Amino acid sequence: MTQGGHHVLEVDGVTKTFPGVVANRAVSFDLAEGEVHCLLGENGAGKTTLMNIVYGLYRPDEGTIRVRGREVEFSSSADAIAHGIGMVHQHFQLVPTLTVLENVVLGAERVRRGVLELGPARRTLDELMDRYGLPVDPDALVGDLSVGVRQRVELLKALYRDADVLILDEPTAVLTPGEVDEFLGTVRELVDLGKSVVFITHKLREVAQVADRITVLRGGEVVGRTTPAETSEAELAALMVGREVSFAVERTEAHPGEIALEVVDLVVDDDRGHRAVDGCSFAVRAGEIFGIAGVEGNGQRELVEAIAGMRPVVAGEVRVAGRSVVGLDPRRIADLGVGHIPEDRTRHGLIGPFSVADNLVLNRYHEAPYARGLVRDRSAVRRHAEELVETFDIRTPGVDVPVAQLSGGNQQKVVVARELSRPLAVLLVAQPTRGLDVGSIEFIHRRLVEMRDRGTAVLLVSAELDEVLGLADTVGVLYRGRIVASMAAEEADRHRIGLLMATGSEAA
Amino acid sequence: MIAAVAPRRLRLDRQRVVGGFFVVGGFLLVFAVAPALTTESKRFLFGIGPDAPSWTFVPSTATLWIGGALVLLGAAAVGWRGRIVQAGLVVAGVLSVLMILVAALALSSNRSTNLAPLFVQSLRLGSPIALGALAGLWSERSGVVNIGIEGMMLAGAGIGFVAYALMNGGAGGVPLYLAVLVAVVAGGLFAALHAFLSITLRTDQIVSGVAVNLLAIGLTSFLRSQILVPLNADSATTLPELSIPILSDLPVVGGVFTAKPIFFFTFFAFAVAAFVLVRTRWGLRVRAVGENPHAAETLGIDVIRVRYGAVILGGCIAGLAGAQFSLETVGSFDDLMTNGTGFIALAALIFGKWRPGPVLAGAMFFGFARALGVRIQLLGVEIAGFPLPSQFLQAVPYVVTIVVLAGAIGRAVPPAAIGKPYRRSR
Amino acid sequence: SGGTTETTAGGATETTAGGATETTAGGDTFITGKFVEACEEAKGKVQVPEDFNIGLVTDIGKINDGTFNEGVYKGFAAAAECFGLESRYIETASEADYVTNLNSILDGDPEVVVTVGFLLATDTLEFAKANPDVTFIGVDQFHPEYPDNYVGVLAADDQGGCMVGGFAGALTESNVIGVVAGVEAVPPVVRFANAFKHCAEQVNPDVDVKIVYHESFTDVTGGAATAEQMLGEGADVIFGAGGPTGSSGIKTAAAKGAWVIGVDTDEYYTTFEGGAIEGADRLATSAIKDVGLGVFQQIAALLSGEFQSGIYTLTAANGGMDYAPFHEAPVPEEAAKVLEEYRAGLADGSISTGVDPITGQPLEG
Amino acid sequence: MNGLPAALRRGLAPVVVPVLAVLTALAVAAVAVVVAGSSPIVAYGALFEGAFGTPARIATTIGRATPFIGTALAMAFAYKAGLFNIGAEGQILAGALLAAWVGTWSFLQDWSAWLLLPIVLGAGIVGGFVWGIVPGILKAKTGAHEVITTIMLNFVMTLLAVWLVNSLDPIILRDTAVSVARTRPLPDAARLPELVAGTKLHWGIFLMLGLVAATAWVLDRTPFGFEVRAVGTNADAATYAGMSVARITILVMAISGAMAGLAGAGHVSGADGHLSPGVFVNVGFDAIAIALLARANPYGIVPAALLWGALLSGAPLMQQRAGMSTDLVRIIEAAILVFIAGDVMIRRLFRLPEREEAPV
Ligand SMILES: Nc1ncnc2c1ncn2[C@@H]1O[C@H](COP(=O)(O)OP(=O)(O)OP(=O)(O)O)[C@@H](O)[C@H]1O
Ligand SMILES: Nc1ncnc2c1ncn2[C@@H]1O[C@H](COP(=O)(O)OP(=O)(O)OP(=O)(O)O)[C@@H](O)[C@H]1O
Ligand SMILES: [Mg+2]
Ligand SMILES: [Mg+2]
Repeated sequence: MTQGGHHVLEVDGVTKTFPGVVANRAVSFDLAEGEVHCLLGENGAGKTTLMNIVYGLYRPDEGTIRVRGREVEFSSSADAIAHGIGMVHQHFQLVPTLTVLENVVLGAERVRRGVLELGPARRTLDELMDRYGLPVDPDALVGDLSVGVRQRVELLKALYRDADVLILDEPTAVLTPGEVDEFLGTVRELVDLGKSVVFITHKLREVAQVADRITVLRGGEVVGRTTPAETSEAELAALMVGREVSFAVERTEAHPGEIALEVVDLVVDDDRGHRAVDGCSFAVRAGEIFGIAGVEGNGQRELVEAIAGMRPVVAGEVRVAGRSVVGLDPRRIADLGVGHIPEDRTRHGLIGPFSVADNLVLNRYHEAPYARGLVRDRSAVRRHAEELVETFDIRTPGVDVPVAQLSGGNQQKVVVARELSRPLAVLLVAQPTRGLDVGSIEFIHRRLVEMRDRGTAVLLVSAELDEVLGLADTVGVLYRGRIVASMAAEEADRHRIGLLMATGSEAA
Repeated sequence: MIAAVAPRRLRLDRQRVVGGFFVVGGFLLVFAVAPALTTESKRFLFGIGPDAPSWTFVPSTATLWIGGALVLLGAAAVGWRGRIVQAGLVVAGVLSVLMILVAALALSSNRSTNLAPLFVQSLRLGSPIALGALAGLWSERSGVVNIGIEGMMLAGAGIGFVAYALMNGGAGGVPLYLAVLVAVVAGGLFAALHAFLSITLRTDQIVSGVAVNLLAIGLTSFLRSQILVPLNADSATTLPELSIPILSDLPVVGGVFTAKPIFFFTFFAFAVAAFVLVRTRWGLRVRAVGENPHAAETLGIDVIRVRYGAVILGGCIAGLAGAQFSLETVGSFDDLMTNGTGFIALAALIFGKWRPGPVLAGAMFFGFARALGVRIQLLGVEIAGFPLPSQFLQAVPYVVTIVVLAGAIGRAVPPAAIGKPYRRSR
Repeated sequence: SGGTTETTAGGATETTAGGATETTAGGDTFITGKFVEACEEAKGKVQVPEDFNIGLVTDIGKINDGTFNEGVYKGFAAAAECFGLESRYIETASEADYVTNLNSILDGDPEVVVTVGFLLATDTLEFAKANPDVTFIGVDQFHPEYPDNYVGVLAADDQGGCMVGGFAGALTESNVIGVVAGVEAVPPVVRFANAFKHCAEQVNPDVDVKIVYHESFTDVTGGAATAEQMLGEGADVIFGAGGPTGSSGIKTAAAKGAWVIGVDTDEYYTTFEGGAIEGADRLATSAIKDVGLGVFQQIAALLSGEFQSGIYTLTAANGGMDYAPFHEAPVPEEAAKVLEEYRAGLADGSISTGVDPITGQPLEG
Repeated sequence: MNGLPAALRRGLAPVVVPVLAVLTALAVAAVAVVVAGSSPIVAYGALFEGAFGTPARIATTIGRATPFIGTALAMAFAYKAGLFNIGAEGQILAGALLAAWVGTWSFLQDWSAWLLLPIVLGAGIVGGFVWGIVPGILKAKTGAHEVITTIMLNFVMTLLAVWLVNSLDPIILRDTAVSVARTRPLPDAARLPELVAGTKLHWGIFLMLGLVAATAWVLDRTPFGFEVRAVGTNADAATYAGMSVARITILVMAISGAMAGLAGAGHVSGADGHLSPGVFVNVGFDAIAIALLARANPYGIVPAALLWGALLSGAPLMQQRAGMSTDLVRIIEAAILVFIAGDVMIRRLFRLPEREEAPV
């Protein structure tokens, strides 16, 4: 391991196209031994694609890859693993029904005549957990673990395979600020122990903390190579999006009115029957944005779904304008003026093969003017769609194309347009900008503030703490299914909220 | 903490419904059925001969007891929850089965009936169902729906027998075992077609299964008329019966241990499957690709190969199940001779929630339901002077399936990736 | 015409291009067993007109399904061979196709159409009325009245069942007898089973006859398991009356040492492969019903001008219902005597089968 | 094909691909014909002539296809909602049984056709509806998988029908005037008129075509159809949008059953005038194959059902002429299904453009 100064990984002129998109165009990139190289870029810039190529999941259309100076051609990730490359994927690649140990050994099993030898594997795993400070219960089912712990499992998987090139694709996206610091510490430690790390993120703060070198991608091309010392956050941001970016959301002071949404001692179970929301209480006033901060997996999804009527309420009360909505179905709740931008747009918010126009009336297809008696008025639906495409600047070839053909940001705009195009008393918004680029984020943020200003009570749930802090008038912290603290936005600072998110209390 | 949450209203969950069912049934037994049954004593035998163990009872009295027990156990399930209550429901289920036997004997002119063969034959009838279900288990745990089990079984039965007839005209010996091997391969080939269509071409897996079924029906009857009929292959020597020493001499259960090889193999195959699934590399990979193929791919696992392997292994097992019809049981092949066993196997698979132990139990339960229907016919049960129509008794396994599927089993969660064509990232 | 069969002088059958009749391989002949004699006898009397051709429509199933259709087909094919007739057949796949198949068979301008099975009864009747020039032979088809060109060939299955039933009553020592029966919805099965039971009880009042019907004629695992349950209840004689289901039952029971009785054909040659199969010595006899012979005789009668419309029943009296030889089975003399007594009694009408000859339901009293 | 503009080729593909699949299937099955020692030309010629050779034969083919249209439509409609209704066989029988029974109620016998026909057909709808709603309710309320419950209900209905029609003690539905086990004949006023005398082609074909058009219209043009498709494509999004997946599941299964039931009643009233319990054997599986062949498109079902009807009604002549039994038809059917299902093969073989994902 003494190739000092040598590049452990070199990517040279890689191009990769998908139908309709050039994800990588003549990208060159290298990783020196013992460094952390940050790969930066906005959504869709091609970061993941590039790393998937390095990891053998995709085959490049053009270009070469060298590992420790030797040109390689991977036909599957097994080859990459064999060359000492490990990858922690942006979306966890874990099998929820298997145990931690099984997930870790999967694909790299030690066997005697085909029979698993889990004993030695367990010892190796224990050792790794000790060495890198990544404690996990090896026999727990992964499906039962919190997101932060799953992140650890992902890392352990790579380490178990003796990877000395580690690709970490947005590993911090789901962590609390405290966890992020800890994780970045772990990364430095890995480097000290001789590993080389590609670190993908859009969070500029992290870049400054860990990077030795930085490469910025935009639209599939390398637009900059630099080091933290030579640059600033603002410069990096401009490089990423190709223009100046304002980080703050412009907004005026809120004028809260009556309580529009009230949640009292709510109890809700998750899909597997475990308690997810456990005695949650809060109230949102008309004309304010109530932001819920919290680490993913603390009941956010169940909370929103229960309010929207998509999930049974085990106990407690939900009132909209003073009226209980417990036990009502989603349509009745929507009829009371509750809009809902769901967390997972492809699963809940849209029907992929249906047209843009149909998706824009997904919850009002049965009402006039979209239906007259027994018959749908498709021209009314189209007119409505054309209007919204115009006002919400949805980039689509037409209102009749399947919504699945739109880009992620534009799909999200379809959902937003649909929900915001009618008068609402309450708007439930979950992760509204996940996976979107800066331009779309700005647009959606502006729309949410507009709704607030028109007197809608907005409940905003987001894993992006910056988003919550930037938009909310009141911030609540959700921890293990209950609001452990709520405060006016002015009183909320990152450190305090981070502590609450991680521990549920301010006493560290 | 759970108890502290006062329910809004008494929720009619599954446990309460089932419990209520037992309460009502129990009362009916006590007040309506028991008085109508004979007070003449009857006897359950467990074996043939005078020294076979037996149980003598008076049907009306036995019914009173069973009915009372059902009321108590059912009421407990309505009022309380917890493990003991659930165990009580299982006991109630067993008592209901006992009640059916008591009533059947009471309504028959027979004084006694021998229950030992009832249980032995339940296993016999359950065995092909179990093998079929195991075929489905492998395929579906790897994420490929398999509605073509029936066709793969039929292919095994037909092609295996054709091979046997061609080799030495059905006179037993080594060719018989070779023919079983051919049946296994035939099942595997049909499974390979299913795999090719559904994995490689990413056809809807149900469509592909239907195609496999149709093809097996057409091809086997074609082969029969082209080959078996000209050969005059009516009947052949079947696989020999084996006795497991000592065990087969046991009272009551001894009968189970004298049987034919594929029957024995069924249990062995399940034990192996349970082991392989949990304890081997391949089993781990099958489980992984059935739940999250993409994750498996990122670890360098060839998802497509694992799925092919699992589907084809399943097909081989289905082929063996087919051989159980043609080469083990009867020594001939007739069109459509698997008679829908593959579909019942599918039900058993869902029944057992895709886990080897429960799947085996489920298959045997179907076997029991069929054997029970036969037993009731055997006893010549009459209700109010009318014999029970044979069609009713033949429907017993199907009705039982529906009731159990809807009532006792609950929502079975299949492997997460099942039915979804997998596209390798490229 | 493409696809017909002509008989050459030697009696061997050749198939012309696209041949319709699949004769058995290697120039096998259909004129075996009883047909040899029947053919000899008939040949002298008949005169075969030019272009005489005959057709057959099966019930659901094939001409070689090993049961009913096959039995009829053999007689039909033997007649074609014996008299040098052109023959064609159509195998029915679904009840929905009966009419189509009858239309298609008439397409070949046949002089005689044989239809198999009670399900075709009404359609055959209609076609007979509509086609007075064609003679229809309907196997197992009963009507109160027949047109002049239609004969229903019935089998007194009840007599066959009764014959071997009485025999079984004499054969049993445990006084428990099992009937592994086919599908209850098919009348011949019921006729066999119920008459079997009635006559067994006549011979042996203490006997308990257990009848179990099945969902299909090819439920071989079911048939075997049923037979074993019967043995477990003490049965020592098993009568298999239901195609492969029944055969599977008797094969299993015979291997376990019980007496077994076959049905339709002499199962010594089919199920027990002429003694090659374990338990062949336990096959006491089979209740033979020779529908094929009936069909042969009707065709012969037509050619010799002796045809009579109406009902022609295969009975013990005309040899259409009979029992098979014992072959290897050491049948007790006593029982053998009862069997012959019953055959003779049924033949001369002194013994009643105790069931309705059409529906097979037990007669009152 | 390669000369055509890409757009046209893509537009034609839905028609061209099935046609090519059928032709390829026939070519593959020709191997079996040769193996059996016969000539594919003679065999297929006879098959074609048997299906379409004379007006009466064409009528028979259409008549044979008539119940397939209803049952395949039932299957396809459920498929649109993401449900796999394997129960058409039980449902058609349930409908036929109820129609055959109601039609023979003595007090109805003198009623006019205007009243009686709707009653009999309505009875068929009710019968199928009931046999369809049961698995729907089970699925929606208990999660019991509809594939299993419908298969089981097929077995149960088959046995029930056999018992009801066969039973002599007691006599339930059996017509004792004939030796065949079947229900008593319907009065003339309860009969759908024949279209071509002596064939089984009757007015029911228009009923079925109407049903096809109605189904297509409902799916395409009504809020309910929108809901059905939404539930079938993305049940989570449908729930989110305020649709009740449980309600739609139940309703769709019931309507699906009713369609099959109507087909059954139509057959009883039009083709036979009575019910023989074995008449619909295999219809269920044929329906699945036909619906899949048509990619669950209601209009596509008509040609697919006609193809099936043609294969089955041409088979007898093929057997007469070429000695090929209906096994061959089954093999052809399976091959068609394989090539339709795996249409990637056909597209590669004939260099057609690849299909975009998600056929339904
Ligand atoms: N499998 C695929 N098929 C088609 N297009 C793809 C595929 N994967 C990625 N793309 C497209 O390629 C481009 C680059 O995507 P990539 O996932 O590499 O971006 P990224 O930089 O990782 O973005 P993010 O920050 O959102 O993770 C995007 O336009 C994306 O939609
Ligand atoms: N998995 C995929 N398969 C096929 N096409 C894809 C896939 N992912 C993305 N695309 C296509 O790639 C294009 C870009 O998609 P992507 O979601 O990355 O957009 P984007 O650049 O992030 O834009 P936006 O800012 O609107 O999210 C879209 O036209 C989309 O149709
Ligand atoms: Mg990415
Ligand atoms: Mg994007």
